[in-house]
Amino acid sequence: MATRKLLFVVRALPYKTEASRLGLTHAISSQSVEIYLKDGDLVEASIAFIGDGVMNCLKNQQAMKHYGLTSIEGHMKNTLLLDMKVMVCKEDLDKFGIKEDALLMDAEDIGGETNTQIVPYSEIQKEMESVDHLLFC
Amino acid sequence: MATRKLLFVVRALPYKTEASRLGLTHAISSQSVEIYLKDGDLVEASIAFIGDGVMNCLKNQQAMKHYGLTSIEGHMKNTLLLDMKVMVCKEDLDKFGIKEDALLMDAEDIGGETNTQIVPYSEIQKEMESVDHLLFC
Amino acid sequence: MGKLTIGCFSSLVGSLSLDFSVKLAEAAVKKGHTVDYWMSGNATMMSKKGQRAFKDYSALAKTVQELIATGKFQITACEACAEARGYHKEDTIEGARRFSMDWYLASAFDADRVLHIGGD
Amino acid sequence: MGKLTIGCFSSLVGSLSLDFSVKLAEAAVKKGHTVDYWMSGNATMMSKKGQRAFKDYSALAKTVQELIATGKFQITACEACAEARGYHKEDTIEGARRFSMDWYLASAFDADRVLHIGGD
Amino acid sequence: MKLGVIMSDYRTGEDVLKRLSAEKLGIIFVGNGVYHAATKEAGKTSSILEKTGNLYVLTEDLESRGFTSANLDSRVKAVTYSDVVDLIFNDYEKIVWL
Amino acid sequence: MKLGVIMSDYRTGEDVLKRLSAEKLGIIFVGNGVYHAATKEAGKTSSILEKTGNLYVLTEDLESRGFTSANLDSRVKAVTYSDVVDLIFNDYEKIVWL
Repeated sequence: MATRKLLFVVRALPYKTEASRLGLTHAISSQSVEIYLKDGDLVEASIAFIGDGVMNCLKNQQAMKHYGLTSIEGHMKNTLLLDMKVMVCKEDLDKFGIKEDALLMDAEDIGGETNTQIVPYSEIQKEMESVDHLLFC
Repeated sequence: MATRKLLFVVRALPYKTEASRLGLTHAISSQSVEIYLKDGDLVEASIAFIGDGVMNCLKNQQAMKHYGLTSIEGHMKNTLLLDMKVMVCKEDLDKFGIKEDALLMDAEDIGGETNTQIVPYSEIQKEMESVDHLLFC
Repeated sequence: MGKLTIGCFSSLVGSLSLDFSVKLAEAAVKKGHTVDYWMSGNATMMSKKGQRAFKDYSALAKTVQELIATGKFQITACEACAEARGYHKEDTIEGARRFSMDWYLASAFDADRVLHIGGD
Repeated sequence: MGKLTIGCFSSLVGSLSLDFSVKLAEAAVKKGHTVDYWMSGNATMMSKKGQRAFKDYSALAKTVQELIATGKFQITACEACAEARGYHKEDTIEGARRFSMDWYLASAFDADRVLHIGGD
Repeated sequence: MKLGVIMSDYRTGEDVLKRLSAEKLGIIFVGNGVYHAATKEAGKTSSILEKTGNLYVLTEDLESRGFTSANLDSRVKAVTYSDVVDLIFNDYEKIVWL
Repeated sequence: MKLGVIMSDYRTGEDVLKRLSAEKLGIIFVGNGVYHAATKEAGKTSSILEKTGNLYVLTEDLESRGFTSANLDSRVKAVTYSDVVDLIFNDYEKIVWL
């Protein structure tokens, strides 16, 4: 019985590449990983947005309307619905002048109970130290 | 009877993307474009390297040895062999401290008679103004 | 009405640069212009038949087919770029052609505007 | 000897990031390590059968086949990413498998090191 | 020359753009280029916005990223794909993608 | 933690790298990251080279781009793929690709 912790650190802007999208979908897939593992073994994924990556967290992304494409916001909602830990770097939000009300903070409308956490970089650093593997995207 | 002039402006570093490689191979293909055109019509391509793009012009690129991959230098040689105008921005070379002896300046070893031209940016600007279409890569 | 030649070189499936170029072509054709579209490098991915439409990916095949049907839109893939990626003639979406690179430069000859999406 | 899990996400055919990851896997296997290799996003291009080797493109298929033959290298493509690009089961290079994304995370479970090439 | 620049990125291309000179210069922000038009860093707007008076941003790309015209710098005009076609054919002779 | 960073680019990632902190930090320049180790701009070396004393560059990628070890900043050690494998397994616990 063991748990391995992975931290996906999203540093890329959304949409230009698939980096942030694939980071989120892979993090979400941690929920079904047990089929490959022994009973009681777990993989736990958390997500941190830093640098330009905080732009992924803006709400009201209209990618579906304009491009028929699931928005990154939609994936982020799913991570919250699944009670994954989602952190956004406070210093980077401040740098861009982004206020909390511009961010996707919860998935209440689809029944989620977990909230996005706006945290200082030092907490993300601590998370980096505590996990087993780091996956930057 | 008409001639259309295209200028390929290479601003990307080599290898990470195919941008500079494809810019050069497409420029070279101007040599066989007549099969699609009326007698006497021509497409003339020239090439300018600016910004980070000047890194494409370094000689002794060992991409074939290490990766089995034609070097950008090899493509540049072909453009000189075909007497295409190849310009490299002097200010950008100076910025990176790159001297002429580090650059692929000619294709003499394969019978080429045209040389790479190290020119101030203002000449590249003039070339931009004189051509019909600009293709940045 | 004019002619626009678009060369898309290295845009990714999954990025929106490829989407931009196709939507721009669509808007141009709607206004009565003609568009030549050249797929080179990784953009040849768009020429591959049988792409499954997921909501997580832009599905451009349908738009491309509709554009071809207008008669004002020609789309051609770089043959070598396609072969290098394992896309053979029989893998190509209907109505798209394959030529060598000089097709693109020939298209630029009588184009009023050329948009070369060369790097990203 | 250890286990290295490499996830390659969006590297381009034509860039050298994909080459880097394959050459690194090769070096690791030569030293007796085992490597799990996960292709996702555009990296699934490497799983496509029938890629023609040109000198202008890195031809990784041969190296991948040799690595598979060592028994110390497993390579798997993200099924959805492949389908979205029109690569079906029968298009996949020999010895490569296709799974959903959880395969990658399961591989990370008992990996000593994980190298996630997530963006470029 | 009349030069239209389609700016598709936020972190690259600025060095090249800054040196371009044209009798008439227009910049159309698309893709991740829209961040130049819709964000500030440490309170400062992108210096690209000072390059010319002809600044446009593609509404579809702005909205896809969670912005609205309320986020736009007042110097930038929101346009649609249809407008971009007109800009390309009517306002500029040469078009560059950065 | 002991953190190995594989730096693959020249124009992006620096902001992220600068903030990383680790008990032991190593940087391996590969791909277009090699320009950090082999070039100067306006006479200045890349500030990344001041981040740690453990600096490596992949010889294969250096040479593919037309450089030799003669171009290297003296603080950077040239390594092969085989060496990178050893660095990954022996010297660092977590590996990050930038």
